[in-house]
Amino acid sequence: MTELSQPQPTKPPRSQWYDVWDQFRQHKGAMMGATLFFLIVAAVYLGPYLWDIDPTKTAIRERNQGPSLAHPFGTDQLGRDLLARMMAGGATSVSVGITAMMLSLILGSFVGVLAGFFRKLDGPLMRLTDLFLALPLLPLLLVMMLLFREPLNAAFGLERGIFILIVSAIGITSWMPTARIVRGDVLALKEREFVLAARSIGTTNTRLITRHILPNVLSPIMVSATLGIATAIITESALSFLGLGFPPDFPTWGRLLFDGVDYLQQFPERVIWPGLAISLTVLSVNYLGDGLRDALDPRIRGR
Amino acid sequence: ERGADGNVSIIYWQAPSILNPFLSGGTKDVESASLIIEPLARYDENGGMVPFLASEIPTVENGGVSADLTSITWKIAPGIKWSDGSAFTAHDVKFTADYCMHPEGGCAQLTKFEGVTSVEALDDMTVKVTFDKPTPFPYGPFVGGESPIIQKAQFENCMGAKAPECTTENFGPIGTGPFVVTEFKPNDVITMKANDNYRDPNKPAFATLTFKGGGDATAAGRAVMETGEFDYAWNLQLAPEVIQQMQAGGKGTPVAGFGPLVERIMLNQTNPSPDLPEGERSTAKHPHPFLKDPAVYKAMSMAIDRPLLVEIGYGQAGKVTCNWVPAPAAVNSDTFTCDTQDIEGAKKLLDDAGIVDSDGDGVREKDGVPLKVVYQTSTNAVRQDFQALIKEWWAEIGIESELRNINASVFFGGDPGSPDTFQKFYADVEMYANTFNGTDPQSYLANGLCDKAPKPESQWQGENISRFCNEEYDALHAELTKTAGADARAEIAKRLNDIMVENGGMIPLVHRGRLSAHSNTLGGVVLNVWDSELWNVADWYRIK
Amino acid sequence: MLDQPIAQIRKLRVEFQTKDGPVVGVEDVSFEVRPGETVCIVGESGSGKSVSSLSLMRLVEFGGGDIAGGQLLFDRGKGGELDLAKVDQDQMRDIRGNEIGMIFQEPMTALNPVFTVGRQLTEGLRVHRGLSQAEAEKRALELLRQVRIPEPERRLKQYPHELSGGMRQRVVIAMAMACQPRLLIADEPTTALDVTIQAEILALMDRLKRETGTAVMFITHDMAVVAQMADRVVVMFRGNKVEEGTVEEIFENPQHAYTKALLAAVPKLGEMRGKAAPEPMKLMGVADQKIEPIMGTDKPLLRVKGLTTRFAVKGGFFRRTVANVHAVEDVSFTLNKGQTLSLVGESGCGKSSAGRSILRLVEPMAGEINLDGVDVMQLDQSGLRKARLDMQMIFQDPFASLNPQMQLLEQVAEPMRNYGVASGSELVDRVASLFDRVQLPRSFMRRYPHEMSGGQRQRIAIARALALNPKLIVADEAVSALDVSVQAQVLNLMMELQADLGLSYLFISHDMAVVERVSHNVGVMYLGRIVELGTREKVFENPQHPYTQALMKAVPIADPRMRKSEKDLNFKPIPSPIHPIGYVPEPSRYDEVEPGHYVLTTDSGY
Amino acid sequence: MLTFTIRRLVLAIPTLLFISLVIFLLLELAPGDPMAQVPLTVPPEVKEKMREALGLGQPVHIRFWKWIVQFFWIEPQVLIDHYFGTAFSEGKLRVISWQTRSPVMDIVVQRIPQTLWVVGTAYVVAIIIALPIGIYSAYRQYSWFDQLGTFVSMVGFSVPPFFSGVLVIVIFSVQLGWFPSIYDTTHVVNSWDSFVYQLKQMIMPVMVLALQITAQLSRFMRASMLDNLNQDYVRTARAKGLSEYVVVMVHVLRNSMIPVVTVIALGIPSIFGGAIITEQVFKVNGIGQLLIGALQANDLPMVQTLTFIFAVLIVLFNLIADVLYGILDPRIRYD
Ligand SMILES: Nc1ncnc2c1ncn2[C@@H]1O[C@H](COP(=O)(O)OP(=O)(O)OP(=O)(O)O)[C@@H](O)[C@H]1O
Ligand SMILES: Nc1ncnc2c1ncn2[C@@H]1O[C@H](COP(=O)(O)OP(=O)(O)OP(=O)(O)O)[C@@H](O)[C@H]1O
Ligand SMILES: [Mg+2]
Ligand SMILES: [Mg+2]
Repeated sequence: MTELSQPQPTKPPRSQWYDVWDQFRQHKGAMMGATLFFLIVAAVYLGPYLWDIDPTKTAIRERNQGPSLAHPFGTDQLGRDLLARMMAGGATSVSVGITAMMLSLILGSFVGVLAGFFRKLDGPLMRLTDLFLALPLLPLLLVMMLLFREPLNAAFGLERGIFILIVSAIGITSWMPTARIVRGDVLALKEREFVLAARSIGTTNTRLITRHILPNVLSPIMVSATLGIATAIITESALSFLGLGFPPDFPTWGRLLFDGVDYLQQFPERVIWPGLAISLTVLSVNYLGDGLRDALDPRIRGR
Repeated sequence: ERGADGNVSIIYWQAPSILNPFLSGGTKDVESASLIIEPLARYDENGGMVPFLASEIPTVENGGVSADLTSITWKIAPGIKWSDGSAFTAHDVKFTADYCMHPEGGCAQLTKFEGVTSVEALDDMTVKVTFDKPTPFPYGPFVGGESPIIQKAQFENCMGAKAPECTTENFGPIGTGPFVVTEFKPNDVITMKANDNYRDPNKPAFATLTFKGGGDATAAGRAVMETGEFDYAWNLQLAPEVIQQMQAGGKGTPVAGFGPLVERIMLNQTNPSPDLPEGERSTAKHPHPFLKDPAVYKAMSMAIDRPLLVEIGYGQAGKVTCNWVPAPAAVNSDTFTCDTQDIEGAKKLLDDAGIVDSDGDGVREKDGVPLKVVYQTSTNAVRQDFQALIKEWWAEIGIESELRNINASVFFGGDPGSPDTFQKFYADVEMYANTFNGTDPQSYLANGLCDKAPKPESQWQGENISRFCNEEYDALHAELTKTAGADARAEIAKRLNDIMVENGGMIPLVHRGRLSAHSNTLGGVVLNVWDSELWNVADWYRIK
Repeated sequence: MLDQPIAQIRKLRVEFQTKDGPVVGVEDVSFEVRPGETVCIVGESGSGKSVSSLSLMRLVEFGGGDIAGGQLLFDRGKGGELDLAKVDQDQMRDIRGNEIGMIFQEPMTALNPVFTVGRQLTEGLRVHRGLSQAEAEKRALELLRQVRIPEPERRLKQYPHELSGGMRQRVVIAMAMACQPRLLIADEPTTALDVTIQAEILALMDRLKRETGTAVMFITHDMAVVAQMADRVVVMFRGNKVEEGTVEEIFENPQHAYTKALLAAVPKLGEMRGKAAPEPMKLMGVADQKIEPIMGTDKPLLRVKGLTTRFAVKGGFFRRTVANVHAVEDVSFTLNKGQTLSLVGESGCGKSSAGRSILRLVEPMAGEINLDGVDVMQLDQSGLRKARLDMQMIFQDPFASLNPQMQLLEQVAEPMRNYGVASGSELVDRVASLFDRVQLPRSFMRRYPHEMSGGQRQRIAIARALALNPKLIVADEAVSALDVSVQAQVLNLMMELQADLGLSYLFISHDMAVVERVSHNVGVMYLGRIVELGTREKVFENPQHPYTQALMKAVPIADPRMRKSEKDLNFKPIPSPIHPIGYVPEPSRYDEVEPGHYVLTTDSGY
Repeated sequence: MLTFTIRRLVLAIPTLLFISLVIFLLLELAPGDPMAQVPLTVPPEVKEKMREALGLGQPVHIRFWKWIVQFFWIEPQVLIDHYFGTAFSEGKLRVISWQTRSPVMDIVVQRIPQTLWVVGTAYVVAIIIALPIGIYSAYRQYSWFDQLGTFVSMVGFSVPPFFSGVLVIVIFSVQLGWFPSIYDTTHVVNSWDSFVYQLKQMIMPVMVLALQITAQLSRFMRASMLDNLNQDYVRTARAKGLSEYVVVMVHVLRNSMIPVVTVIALGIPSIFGGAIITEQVFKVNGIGQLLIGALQANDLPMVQTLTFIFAVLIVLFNLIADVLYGILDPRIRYD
């Protein structure tokens, strides 16, 4: 009769995250995206240790050069090394992307979880979300720039100050979709029996949120996270275009691209490098997000 | 022959928002309006005056200016008609003055009427302007693009507080110029057609005119020189390489002209230290700890490679200058030379003055105060490039600089509450450009007078940005205000310029010109920096 | 009609390509369906029933499956025999819906939510029969009449969500029957439905089969349904056919071990007749099983009086409460220590709400709840938290009631952590002994819920409920989602625990046979009220309330010789439990028909 | 549904008033100066006079109240006057722009056509392209078409328009000379040739914009299709013997369109809002350019009014999206 007994799962015990990773590995695009993204991140953060030319060092006699051995990416109109500037700019852009994304994610998840979990807060918080959605991004940014620039500069120094400002500007104006998604998911989760079960075994609200709700809304959060990085990088470059972003002497990819656009015809590489960097990052992050979405969706993972 | 050449199209990358120059000081507005309304006289490309609606330029010699220099009498040329067919009279001129001088009107060109006590129409063709004191240069009112004549019949009900409500009038003034407005889309585009009642029956050559605004200088330059979509593009502040590239497009030609615009570094004569209590920062109470030392500011100036700055930032549209007032040519002093960089000389100068690096950190100290400067300017790509270069040069001679750049609308915004305005000057040095209108520098030179320094009591208003204060200078300027005769005035002006530069009020960097481009098929363009660029649009024609 | 089979499945093998390599859905299955006969395919979940039927429709391909071997011979009548495994999809389209109709398991999702019933019904007709819109509508109406939907004209214009589950399933059946297929495949058509509706649907299918002579391939895992419907039975086990025969043969003389085990695990209504107390089931393959009745005690543990729970329906301009759902209405009962009280009734009658109200997981509006001397209704939040030490809950869906992101160890340890009962290695030890208790290997402690089968998960849920040594466990449909064999194991486990630990259960279920097996006392609920309450034998053997009687009649019995006929069934649609604000229902009054047997005399709405 | 709509509309009023206050205060706090663009040659005293003429001297709350009255009371009267030839608004002060000294609403009305033409067309083009791509990508998930579609849409998403815009200008205007690089807002379509010219000048901005919108919409469509393709009702439809075309294009599409349509509706305010960067690059002086210009010139009444109009549109289209959802999905009922 032994063959009639319940088949025991034969696979070795492994965590759900292993499964996610397993599924993720299957996704070619995602793997490529992840690899590329980590390469880019490594290049911009570790690159300066290998390529130690100061990105602000001008060398007037070597200006406007094309790619060469001494300057693989060429030099700009002041003879600054473009590779070094790309790395410095990338460090800013990627940091802006990641930090702004984190900020918007934290804000969005916080509001979303609270709104979804506590019925009383739902109305007010969702009104607040609507309000932010309806608030025009540009004036808001402008005002923030102008209002907080000085105090932040004073408190954190020039570069860190403007960095904080831009990051919070982007973060504060982009958390709303995350909040909505998270709220929707939390509302659905709240109706799931395991939440009721947890409550029946005396789990407090805080624990309920941290142990039961949050881990389960992680997948939409992760997906908006990856997309958030991409949008933040693009928003930063758009801000640079409108003259609201980092000042011209502070390289970011968006800034470099914008500065290079005028030279599109003579020195196309000046546009190509930052353009390529932005596109590749966004692309890689998007693919990463796509893969994550598939890997985190149990319906797809099951197949 | 009028209207024979079809359409001419002009692009300004700043779009005009109103066609009444009295309600907006913007160059775009003044110049677009100059196609329609005209002053009694204009400056020509050399800064000389030419009569437009007047029959001649009044001078002391021809009796147009009274001997005591307190009044000027203009004679209007006969036969001039408004575009609606009515006659142009002295009453219109007088009305214009009343309109601008109305206390509630917020007239942007009020300076033109400074010192005017009355404007009277002596008869239909004669108008007399009286000043409150002898005015050796009485050509403020009604001369140049900023001070055109508007029609009394049209604007009669738009005086004072009503001025902004007269949208139709402000958007379509009736004028005497070669064109009349057919449609005005604010901040976008103006379409015009030839004025049927223009005084010269053969002009303008173009039947219609399109004046497009908006975008950026690159696009404007491209549209004229590369794609040939437009005939004239204004003020192409672009990197020299870009201009070259565009010129290679073969459809248009850049032209440059030089007015008195100078990019300079202002040296704060007072102490901007944040340690000082608010209200005393950057005021005459505390002199600057080292910037007043001739060795320091001279060394700072010597360390700068001006030809390189010109090459990088302005190309064709810039010249090296050591002067505050480099134009018109008559007032351009030749006392100083500064077109070679001299780092070694600068170092020596400092060493000799005993300003040396005593603690080995690479920064020199004067009386224990390290030579660290905060160097601010408005946010603008060329200025940031300049900042980067100058910072390095100064670093070479042992002066450390901290760079700051501030959004232009705040920097020049004049908000007394903001710490970032160029007037408040909460920095050691700051860089920007300034100029003056017309050809007479008297009021511009007044910017060096002690009592014009911005201070808290005056809500930080005042044009003496560097808080320069020199008795000799003040006295000499007083003399200027009383001196008539062009040569004598020019002589004083040069000396004033020299005092300012010699005493470290500023470090002039680049004499900036204006670079515009016109299509190769557009004839008759004469670039004029003393007046509206479009001053002679009536003479433009199509090269066939 | 000759005895030429309509469909013959020969040596069917279906594979799925997954990332872990090919998975075999069906390994080797052969059987045939003859005209006018009903072949039931039974087997536990995952045994390949659905895959076989989908293969016949050539729909497996759309789910990623691949017919790797075998033949699917289909007799097209005049057109001769055709191997469906070989034809192309174009030709298949001609057959699908036209010659073979299919009814799916989930009536809730099988219909497209955005099209009207009429549109979905006529679609097939217009494709296969080339009918005009008007003709198709006429035929659709006829079909709806055939499946006995009330007010068929109106239904045509309604959307699926406006119909009840039963009605929707009728629409699906009508859809499958539209083109008078020669073969009808019904894949668990009644699993998702209530007993009463199930009975109706079964009767309906039976009648349609008789009237039209269609052959039916009926897939189910419910042996009682098989007994009710089948002419012949095919038993499947892990992708293989293990046995085939007529219903009587299978039920009375099963050959294969699996069939025997399956039949042993089915609780049959009436099995407990004459027994005083519930006792565990006799299971196949379990050695030294001790089967002893569980007596419990007479000391009351839980006393509920006048429990009323209402949910507000908000509406109008200011989102004020405009009406109430009277989910639980004046319910009173007493549960003794060590005993089981069952609440039965149809979906939506308020069973779960009653259970949750007792734990105050939903706030009751009125009533008294006394748990071992503690007045639960009066407790504040912290008191309530403490009181929950004594009362725990097991939920219906073992898939939903465990947090998918937490290890089992954590899940079972959580209640102890919450109350600080134990920590560190002591905690792990206690979890381990709980695993032993519910007969799960300790090695599972580090697993995640998705790595467990349904039965194992439900054991985890039980272990979690036991963690705090409660006195009362509310088991809300604790076994409804499980396969029969697993269900039997879990039931036995629960009873065993009751015998050992003296637990009391409030057992909530809609399955009469299961309830008969486990309860000491039974309450039958209808529209929020208990309509009949008494000891198990009194309620089951002498049902007094008309609703109880109807319910008893509807339950299919796992014995082919006790089939019910359509005329036995008599159901009225359930009235709405929503009443406008200010509606005051009558209090529940009971008539004690015999000692300990109460019947509601107030109007119950039935 | 009707009460739902009305309730939402009524609720929107305080929200919008609050938003307008927030915008006003924000702008008030911004340290810009409307006189910043006036050349340095104009002395401060004169600037001060000009400021006063703009009414900047008054306290904040009075200015806010004035704006409220002007916007909500006088502007509607102007509208009525315009359509019915009445004279309610005569002599009353409208919201006046500081830059142009003309009524803000007149300029807005003037700008709407070009914005609608360009941004609207781009939106329509994007929808027309994106939907089929999304549908086919989902239907053939992981096929080369899907991979290519994913790649292209992500590239489209990742290229900032100030780059792609200038690139197409350099290629198509400068090098090839096919299209004008500067949009002519005065162009009137009255003949075939002028229509062709209009097309020519629209092609590049529309292309650049549509690329971005397509990228996002097609991803949305694809996801929504994928969600629905695995649903049970699809299997039912197939079991009825319907052709694949009908199954996908009727059954699945109709369901998938529900979220997509609302997304499209939510995007409509951005059409009116213009595409700031693209408008800037191609000199389509539309609403977006108006806003950025007003911001740079610190023309507060203009910025205030424009941003408030956007807020109204966003709130309105949120509502429309919700209502649409209810209409498209018979399961949703709003009470
Ligand atoms: N799309 C699929 N991909 C992979 N494997 C599948 C797929 N569909 C079914 N299977 C596998 O095929 C086997 C048979 O599944 P099938 O759906 O036929 O079971 P069933 O008997 O109908 O069960 P239930 O009673 O739960 O409906 C199972 O092991 C299942 O895991
Ligand atoms: N949270 C709620 N809000 C509003 N109404 C509810 C809520 N929960 C349940 N109801 C309603 O209360 C009534 C009783 O529901 P309950 O879940 O108790 O029924 P049940 O007998 O457990 O049904 P099932 O067998 O389907 O689980 C139903 O009409 C249901 O729609
Ligand atoms: Mg199945
Ligand atoms: Mg229930």
